[in-house]
Amino acid sequence: MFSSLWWRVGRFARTSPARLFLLAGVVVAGALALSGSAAPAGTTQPIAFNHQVMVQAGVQCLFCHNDALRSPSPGMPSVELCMGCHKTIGAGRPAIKQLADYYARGEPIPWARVNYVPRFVYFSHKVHLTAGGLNCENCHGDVGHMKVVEPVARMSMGWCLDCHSKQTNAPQLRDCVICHR
Amino acid sequence: MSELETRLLDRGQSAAAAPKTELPSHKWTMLIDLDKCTGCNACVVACHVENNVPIRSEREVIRGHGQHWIRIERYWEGEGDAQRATFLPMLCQQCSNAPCEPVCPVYASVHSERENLNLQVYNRCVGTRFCGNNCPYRARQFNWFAPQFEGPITEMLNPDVTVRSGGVMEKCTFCVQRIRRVEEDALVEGRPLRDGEMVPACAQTCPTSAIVFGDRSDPQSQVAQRLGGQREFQVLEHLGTAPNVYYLKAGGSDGGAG
Amino acid sequence: MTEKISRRDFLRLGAAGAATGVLAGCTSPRRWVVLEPFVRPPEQQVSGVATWFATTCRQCPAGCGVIVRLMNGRAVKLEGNPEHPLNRGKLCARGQAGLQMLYHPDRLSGPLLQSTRGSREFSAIDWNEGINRLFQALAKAGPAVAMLGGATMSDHLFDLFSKLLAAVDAPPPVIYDLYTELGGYRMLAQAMGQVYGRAALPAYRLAEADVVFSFGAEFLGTWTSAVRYGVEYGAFRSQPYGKRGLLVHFEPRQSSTAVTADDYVAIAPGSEGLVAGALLRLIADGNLGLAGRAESARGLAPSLDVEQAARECGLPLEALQRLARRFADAEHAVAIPGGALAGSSNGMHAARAIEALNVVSGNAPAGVNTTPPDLGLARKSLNAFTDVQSLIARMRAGEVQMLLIHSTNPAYELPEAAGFLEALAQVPLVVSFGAMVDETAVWSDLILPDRSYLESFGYEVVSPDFGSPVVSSQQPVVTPVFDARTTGDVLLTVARGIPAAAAAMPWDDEVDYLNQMVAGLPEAAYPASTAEEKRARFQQHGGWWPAPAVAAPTLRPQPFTVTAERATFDGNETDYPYFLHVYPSVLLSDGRGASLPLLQGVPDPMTTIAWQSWVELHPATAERLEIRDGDLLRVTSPHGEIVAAAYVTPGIRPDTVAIPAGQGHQDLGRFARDRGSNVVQLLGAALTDEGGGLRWNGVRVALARTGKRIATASLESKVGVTEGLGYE
Amino acid sequence: MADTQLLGLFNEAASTAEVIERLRRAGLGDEQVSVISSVPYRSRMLRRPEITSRISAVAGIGALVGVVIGLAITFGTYLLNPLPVGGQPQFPIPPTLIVVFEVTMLGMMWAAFGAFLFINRMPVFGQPPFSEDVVDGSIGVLVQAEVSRSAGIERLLREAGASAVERFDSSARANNRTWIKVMGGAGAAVTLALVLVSLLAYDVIKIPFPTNMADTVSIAHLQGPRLAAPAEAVPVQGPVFIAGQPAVPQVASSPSSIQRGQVLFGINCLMCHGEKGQGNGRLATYFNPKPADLTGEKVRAFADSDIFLVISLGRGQMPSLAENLSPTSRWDVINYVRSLQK
Amino acid sequence: MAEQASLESPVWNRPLPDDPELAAQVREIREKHLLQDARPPREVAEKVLGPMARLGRVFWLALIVLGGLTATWLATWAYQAYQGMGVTGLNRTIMWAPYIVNFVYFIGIGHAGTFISAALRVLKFEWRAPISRAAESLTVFALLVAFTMPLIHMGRVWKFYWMLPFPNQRQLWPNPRSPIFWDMTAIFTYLTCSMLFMYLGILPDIAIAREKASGWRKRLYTVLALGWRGTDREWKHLDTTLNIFSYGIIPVMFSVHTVVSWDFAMTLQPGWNSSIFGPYFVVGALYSGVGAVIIIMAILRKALHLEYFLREEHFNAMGKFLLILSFTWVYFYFNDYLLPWYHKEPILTVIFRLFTSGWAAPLWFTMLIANILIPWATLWSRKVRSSIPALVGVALLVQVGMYIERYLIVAVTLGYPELPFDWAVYVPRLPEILITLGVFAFVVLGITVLSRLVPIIPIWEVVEGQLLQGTRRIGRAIFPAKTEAD
Repeated sequence: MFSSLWWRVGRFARTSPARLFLLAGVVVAGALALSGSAAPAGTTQPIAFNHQVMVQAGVQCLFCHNDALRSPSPGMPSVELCMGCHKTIGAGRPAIKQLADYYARGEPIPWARVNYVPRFVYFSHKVHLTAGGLNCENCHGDVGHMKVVEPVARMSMGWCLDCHSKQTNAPQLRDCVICHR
Repeated sequence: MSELETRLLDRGQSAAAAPKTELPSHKWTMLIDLDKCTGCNACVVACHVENNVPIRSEREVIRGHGQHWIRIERYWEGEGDAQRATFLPMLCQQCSNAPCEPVCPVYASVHSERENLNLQVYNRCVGTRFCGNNCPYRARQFNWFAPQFEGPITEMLNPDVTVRSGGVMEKCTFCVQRIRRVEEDALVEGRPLRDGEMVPACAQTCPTSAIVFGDRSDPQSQVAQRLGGQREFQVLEHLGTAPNVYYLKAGGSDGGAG
Repeated sequence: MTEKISRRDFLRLGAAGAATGVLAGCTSPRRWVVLEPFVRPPEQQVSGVATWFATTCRQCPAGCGVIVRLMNGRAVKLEGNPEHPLNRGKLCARGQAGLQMLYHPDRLSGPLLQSTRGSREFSAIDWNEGINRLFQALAKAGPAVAMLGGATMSDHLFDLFSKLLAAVDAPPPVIYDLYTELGGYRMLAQAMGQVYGRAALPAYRLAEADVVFSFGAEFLGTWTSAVRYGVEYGAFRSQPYGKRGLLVHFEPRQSSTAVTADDYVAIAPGSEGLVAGALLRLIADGNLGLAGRAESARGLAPSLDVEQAARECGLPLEALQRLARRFADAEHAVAIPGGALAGSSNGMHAARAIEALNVVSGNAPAGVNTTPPDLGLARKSLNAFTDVQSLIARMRAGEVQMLLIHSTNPAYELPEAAGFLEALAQVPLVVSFGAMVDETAVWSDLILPDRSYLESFGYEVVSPDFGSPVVSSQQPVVTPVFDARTTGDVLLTVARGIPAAAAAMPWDDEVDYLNQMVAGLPEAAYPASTAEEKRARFQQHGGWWPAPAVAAPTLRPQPFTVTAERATFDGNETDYPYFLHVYPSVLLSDGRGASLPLLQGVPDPMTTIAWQSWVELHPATAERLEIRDGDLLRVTSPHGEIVAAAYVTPGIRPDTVAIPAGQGHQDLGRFARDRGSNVVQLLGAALTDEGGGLRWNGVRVALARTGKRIATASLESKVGVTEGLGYE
Repeated sequence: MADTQLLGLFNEAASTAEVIERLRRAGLGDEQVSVISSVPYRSRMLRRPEITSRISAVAGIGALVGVVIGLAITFGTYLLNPLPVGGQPQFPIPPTLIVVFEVTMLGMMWAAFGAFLFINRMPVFGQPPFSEDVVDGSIGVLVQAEVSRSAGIERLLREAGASAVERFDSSARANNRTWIKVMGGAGAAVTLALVLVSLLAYDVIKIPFPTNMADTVSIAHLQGPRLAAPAEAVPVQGPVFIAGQPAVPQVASSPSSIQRGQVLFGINCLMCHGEKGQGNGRLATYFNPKPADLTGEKVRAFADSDIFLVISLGRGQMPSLAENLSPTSRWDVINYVRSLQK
Repeated sequence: MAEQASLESPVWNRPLPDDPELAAQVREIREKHLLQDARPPREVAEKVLGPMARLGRVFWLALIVLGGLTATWLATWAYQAYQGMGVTGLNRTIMWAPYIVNFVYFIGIGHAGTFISAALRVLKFEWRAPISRAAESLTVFALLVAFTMPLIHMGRVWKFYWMLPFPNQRQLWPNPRSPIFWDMTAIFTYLTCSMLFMYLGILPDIAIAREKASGWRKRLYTVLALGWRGTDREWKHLDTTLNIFSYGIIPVMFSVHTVVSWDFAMTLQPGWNSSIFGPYFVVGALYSGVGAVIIIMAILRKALHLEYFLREEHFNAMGKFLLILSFTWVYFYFNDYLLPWYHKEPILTVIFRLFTSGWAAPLWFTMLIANILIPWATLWSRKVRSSIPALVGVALLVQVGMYIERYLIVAVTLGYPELPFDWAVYVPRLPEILITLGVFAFVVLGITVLSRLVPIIPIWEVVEGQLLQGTRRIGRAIFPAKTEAD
C-alpha cells in the first residue's frame, strides 16, 4: 500500500520540477507543523488559568511565583496558596471549582510547562531579577494581557547570547560556564 | 537572602538596568599535600556523588572503561622489599594552556576567562575524543556507554549537574556548579566572594585536609598563602600545560625521616 | 492523553528506541513536562534551593556527624557536620556513599514472610500482620528470647531492645559483628580496663604527638574512628610549631596507613607485642631517652632476649634500637595498639605491652570513655566472641524460642566453625530487621525491614570520643523512600501489649522517647532553655556536646604486668606455608559496604581493583608458585577453602598472604551477590588467650593454582606501575 | 533565418585542413565551421585559428573568492565566539592559513569546472549532431549555414573528398525537456535539503535523541512527585517555631530591613491590605469582613510574635504566607508594618 | 629514409618497412609499447567498451560478496551508534584506534590516483595514459571511505553537522584551530576536486560510449556526456581545465596528508609530536597508494581483459616507482626513529623498546620486512617488476606493511602516555574488525561497479598518445620516437 503511495508521489514529483518544489514545500510545512513550536501550550493546561485576570486584579507575579527572587526556579504556587484567596474569591466559578476539587483530593495540579529550556541550561531567575536587573516581562512578555500564556521567545542559545553579549561592562557573561555545567 | 531584596530595592522596580559591577574573575587553584594524602578514597566517592559520575560495572572496568573524575594513582618507589607505595591523586589539572582545548572541533572543551577553568560543555560534545588523547594526564573520561542509574538511585542525582549521556566526554570541573552557586549568591548579595566559601566536594570531605582549594588571585586566600613552598611541584610541568593544580611532595619539613 | 505522560515516562519513551524518539521528537518536549506544585507547602523549603539537615552517619560505629543536602526533597549529598566535635566536617568514603543505603534499588518495602528458611521465597505481608506476628511470638516465647545486634545499631535502639528483653526477663542483647571484631574494639576496651581501669575504646590524640608508633592500627583506613584520625593525622603532619610528626607503622602488609607512614616496618604477623616488649626492654636496658623514661620502662619491660625477638619479628636489631631511641627521645610519643592484635592469640599481651609504651612516654590516650555517666543515656557495650558462642550454645540447646537480629549479618560474618546456622535451625522463629535481604535474612522467618539511618530518629553516644563527650543526633531527613518502619516504633508498639514492657517503655513512639532522653541532657554548647527547644536544637546542631569541651580526665595507669607471648597459629608450617592476613577493606569494611555500587566500583587504594576480591602475594611467592595476576587460587586453611584471584604486590611480606574481608556475598542485593569470595570461611572458631576474642589473625594457609584466570578489574596499568618495560 | 548544419566526414587531418581552407575561401567564417574529433587535434594541424581559453582567468577569480570565504569562516568564528582555547591568541594565524589555503584551492577548481561547463554551453542532455564515424577516427567538419546555401556547401564538402555528409536541422540540437527534468530535479533536491538543514539548525525541528541531555533522569525543580522533608526534622538553619515559645525577632528593625519589608509588603500584602496598610487593597472588596487595618489599634496591640504567627499560619480569611516569606523576610515585613503604624 | 610519425596516413594503418629485419624490430617495438601499437579507434574503443558491457558470473558473485560485506559494515555502524562506542576495544587511554588507522590508511591510498594522473600528466609521461583513470577511481573511493571514518568513530555521530560552519541558533561555529576542522576542509577539497578531475577526463570517452552503447546505457551516457561532441573548442577548453586541475590538485594532495599527520603531531602524545610527521606521512601515503594502484591495475586487467592496454612496460614502471618511494619512506622513517634512539628520553625509550623488544616487536618487524626488506630485495630486478603476479605480491605486502605501520603509530603508541599509571594495550573487537573489512570491500566494490559503468581506460588519451608516437631509424636500428605536437 505504502509502495503504491510512494510510486504515486514519485510520479507526481517526476512530472515537473515545479511540482517537485511544491512537494518539498509540503514536506517542510509538515515538519514545521509537527515540530510543535506553533502549537499553543496553554491548551493543554489542566485548569483554564487566566493570567490576565490575576494581573489586572493587582496580584504581583512574585506573589504566586514566589521563589523567583530567592531561587533559580520561579516556583509554582502551592494549591493551598491558590485556595488561600479562592476559598472566598470567585468560589462559584467552574475553574475555581476544579481547583477546589484538586485541593479536596489533595492532588497537585499538573500544570503544563510553557517556557522550556533544556536541562543542560542552568538559568537562574534569582540572578536575572536582582543582579541582572531584568523584570519578568523582559523574557516572558506581557503576561498581563495574555488569557492563555504563550512563550514570546524561542529560548534558544542565540536568543540568550543576544543579551549576554551586549553586556559590555561584563564581557565574561559569554563564558560557557555561565549557563552550562 | 535578605540582602537580596536590598539589591532589588536599589534598582527600584525599573526594568533592565544592566548589572552595575564588573564581574570579578578568579584563579581557582587546588593544592594537594601528598604528605597528608592517605589514599582513603573519600574524595573519589564524594566526587562521584556530587557530580553524578556513573559507577561502571565490573565488565566495563575490566575493559578499561572505568570512570572517575578524581582517582588515586598508586605508584611504587624504591627497590625490592624496600618498595613503598605512594599515592598521587590525579584529576583534571585545569591547565592554563590546556592541550585538550584547541583540538576540539566544536568548542566543547573551552577555557573560561572568568573562572580560569578548563570547561567541558557536555551538550556540545560530539565525542571525537581528541581532547582525551591530547590530555597527558588522561584526566578526561569518556562515556563509552550511556550511564545506568538503577531504580531510586536516580533520586540522589545532583540536579545542579547535567547527567551526561553516552558518547560524551567529561572530566573534573572543580565542582563548577558549586563555584557558580556561591558566585551567584555573592553577586545577588552584592559582596565579594569569601575565601573558603567555595569548596569542591573532594576538598570538603578530605579528612586530613590534604586538598586545599581557593582563589589564587586573592593574596589572603589559604591557597595563595601556601603556594611557592619548597615541596611544591606540578605533574608533567615540563610539558608547559601550566596546570592550576599544585602538589606538595611527601616528606615534609624535616625531610620525612625514614 | 499526551499530557498524562509524565516527564520520566517521556524519557523512557525517548530511551525506548530511535523510532519512538523521533516520533516524540517532532514536537518539543515541553508538551510532556509537568510542573507540579505542592498541595500544602512545607515550611523552609524553596524549590531549587538546598536545605541542609544534620544527622549521624551509621556506616560504621564511630558516629560521625553528617549534614545532608536536600534538593527538591531528595537527599543528594552527604557532608561532614562542621559543628560536630568528632569529625569536624569531614567524612570518609563509606560515609559519602551512605546515600545509596537510602536509595538502594534492592531495599525491602514492607515486611516479608519466608515459609521455608533459605528458600528465598518471601511473601509480602502488611505491617500490622508483621508486628502482630512479632508480638504473638514474643508473648509466647517469654524469657526464651535472644537478640543479636551489630555495633552500627544506634544506642537508642539498643536501649529499647534491652528494655524490651529485660521486661520479659530475657538475657540482654548480644552486640557483636565482624567489623568491631576486626577493629579489636572489645579487646582494646578490655586492655584499657586492665591498664587504666576504664574499659572503653581508647582514642589517641595524634595532633599533639610528635612520634607515633602504630602497631597494626589501620587508623587511616578503617580502625575505630577513621575520619577523626584522619583529621588528627592532618594536624599531626603540619603541626603549629612547624614540627612534622614521625609515624612508624608495624604491619605485615602495606596498608594505606603503612604507605603514609614515614617508617614502615614489615613485621611478622602476631609479633606486635614482641616488638613493643623489645622496645621497652631496649629503653630500659639502654637507659634511653628523656629523663624518667628508662625508669618507668624498667618497671614494665618484659623479660626477653632482644636479639631473638628482633629475629622473630623479622627486622634487624639496629632498626629496633633506632626505633627505641626515637620513641624514648620524643616528648609526645604515642603507641597505638591496632585492631590486628585482637585476632592474634597474644592480643591482650601485645595490647598491654603497647599501652606500656604509652605509660613510659607518659601519654595516656585521651578520652577513654569521657562521657559522664550521669547523662542517663544507655550505650552499647560490645560483647566478646565467647558471648556469641554461649548464645549459639543456648540456641543449639533449644533454649531460644525466638531470635531477633538487627544490623548484623552473622550468617556471613561468623566462621562456619562457630556453627551458627546449625544452631539457628533449632530456633523456632528468627526475626530479621535488615533493610535488605542479607545472608541472615535468608535464614530467618520474618523480616521487618528497618528504615535507613537517614529516615529514622535516634541518638548515638560517640565512642571513642576524643576527650569531649558527644551525643550525636539522628533524625529523618527525607520522606521514607520505601514502606519500611523504624524498629524503634515497632518495638514500642509491641511493648504496649506486654504489661511489663509497657511499664518499662511508656513512650508512644520513638520521637517521644527521644524527647525524654534529650530533655535529660545537661547544658550544651548551644543555648537551649525548654525541653522542646533542647530537642529542636539537638536535631538542628546534630547532637549534644558540652562547651567548652571538658578537659579529659587524665588516666592513671594501674599496676599491670607486661609479658611477651608468642602468637600461635592454626595449621603447621609445612602444609600451610603462609600466614593469612585478614583485613577489613577500606571501602567495603567488613562486607556491609558490598551492597553499594559506590563502594564496589571505586578502586581499592592499594590494588586499584574494583568489584572483585583478591589475594595479595609477594612477587617472590608468585614467582615460586608461577602465579600471575588474575590467576584463580585455591586458598586452603585448616578450617576451609576459598577461591580468589591473585594480585602480586611488593607491599607484603613473602611469608604472608593478605585477603580483604567484604566480598563473597550470596545475598545483600544485586551489587554484592556472587562477587569474589568471603575470607571468613578460612577462619576457625578458636579463641584468643585472654578476653575470649575470635582468633581470626592466627591462621596459616596454603595456595594452589586452579588453572583458571579472570581479568582483573583494576584501574592501574600493572605494566606501567609495577612491572615496567625493562628500562629504568 | 532557418539554419541547418552539415557534417562532412574526412578520415585524416590533411584533407580536413584542406576543406577548412576551401570553406574559408567560400566565405564561411571560422565561427560557422567547427571540427569534431574523438581525439584532440591541435588547431595548427587543421589550419584553424588559435583558440584562447578564458577558463584560467575564471579559475583565478574563483581562487580569490576562496580566499575571502576562508577568511570569513575563520575570522568569522574568532569574532563570533571569542572563546579562549589552550592559551592561544584570539586570532591565531597558522590555523587560519591552513584553512584559507584549502578553501582557496577549492574555489579555484570549482570555478574552473563551472567555467568549463559554461563556456561549452554544457550540460546538454541529448544527442548532439554527431556521427559514429567520428568515434571511429574520422574527423568531422560541421558547417552551420542557411538552408539556401546548404546544397552548395554539401557539394563543396563532397568535392573535397568527404566520405559522407550528414545534415541536421538545428531543432534536433538540444533536448530541453530532459534538461529541465534533470536540472529541475537536482535543484529541487538541493533546496529541499537546504531547507531541512536550516530547520534543524534553528531548532524549528528538534529531534530529542536520548543522548541530547535536554531532559535527564535527575529530579528537576518543580518536578513531581514533590517531596517535602519530614515534618519533625529540623534543618540546620534552625526551627521556625518552637512549641510553647514566642517567636523571637531574627531581624532588628533597621532602615534597610524596613526597605526590604516595603518591597515584600508590596509583593505579598499590598493587594489586600492596601498601600498604607489600611486594609483597602484592590482585593479587599472581595473579603468580608474586610482585611485588617494594619495601622489600626487592633494590630498595634499585637505583639510582634503574634503578627509573625498570623503571617506564618494565616488567620480567618487571611491565608498563610509561609510559602511566600522566609522567616527572616517575615520579620522585615513586620518591621515595615510597624513603621507604617508610626 | 626515416619513417616519421606522419599525419599523412592514419597511424593505425602505417605499413611495416619492407626490410624483414627492420619489420621485425618494428613489430617488437609495437608489441612492447602500447602507444606504438596503434589500432583503428573503432577497435580500441571496442577493446574497452566490449568487456565493460559483458557482466559475467564472476562479476555478479563479486558484487554479492562485496555488497554483503559493505552491508555488514553499515549494520555494524548502526549497532555501534546505538550501543555506544564501548562495543569497540577502545579504553580510557587509547581513545583512538581502529577507525583512525583506517582513516590514515585510506587517505594514503587516495594519494596515488592524483599523483599518477595529475603529476605524471604535468610531467608529460604519456605511458601513464591507460593507468590514470583506474588510479583516479581508487582515489575517489578511498577518500569516500576515509571521509566516513572520523564519523564512525564519533561518540554522537548524529551531531556531526556541528563540525560544519553554517549559521545556526547557537551562534556557534566550529573551531578553526582544531586539526579535525583542517581535516574536514582539506579532505572535502581533495575529494570533490578529485571527483571533478576524474569526470572531466571521462567526458570524451562517455561521448564515445554514447555512440556505441544502446538501451539504458545509451540513455545514461547521453545524460552523463553533457552533450560533449569534441569540437576543437571543447578540446581546447578541456585541455586548459585539466591543466588547472593538475596544477591545483597536487599541492592539495600534499596538504591533505600533512594535515592528517598534524592530527597526531599537534598532540602531546610522546611518539606523535614530531615535526617530521608531515613529509613522512605524505611519502608513506604515496608508497601505499602506488602499491594499491598496481593491485587494482592487475585486477582490472584480468577482469576486463585489458591485456592490450596494460602491458609489461606499465607494471615495470610502477614497480620502479614503488622502489623509489620505498627508499624515500625509509629515509623519513629512519629520521623518526633516530631521535628516541639517540637521546634517551624515558617515555620515548619505552615506546622504542616496545617496538624493538616489547610485545609489539612482531608487528614492527613484520612491518619492516614488508615495507623494506622484500621490496628492496625484489624490485631491483626487471624480471620481478615485469612479472605481474610477483609485483602484485610485493604490492600486497607493502599494503600490509603500511597498515601495520599506521596501526603501530595510532593504536600502539597511543597506549603509552607520560604517566605509566595509564598505560594500556588496545585489542580489536568484532565491531571494528567487521567495519574495517566492510570498508575495504566497499572500495573494491566501488571500483568494480564503476569500471562497468564508465570506460576505465581513457580511450581518447590512448589514441591521442598513439597519434603522436612513431618510430625512427638510425642506421639499422629502429627506436620509438615521439612527436612534440605542441
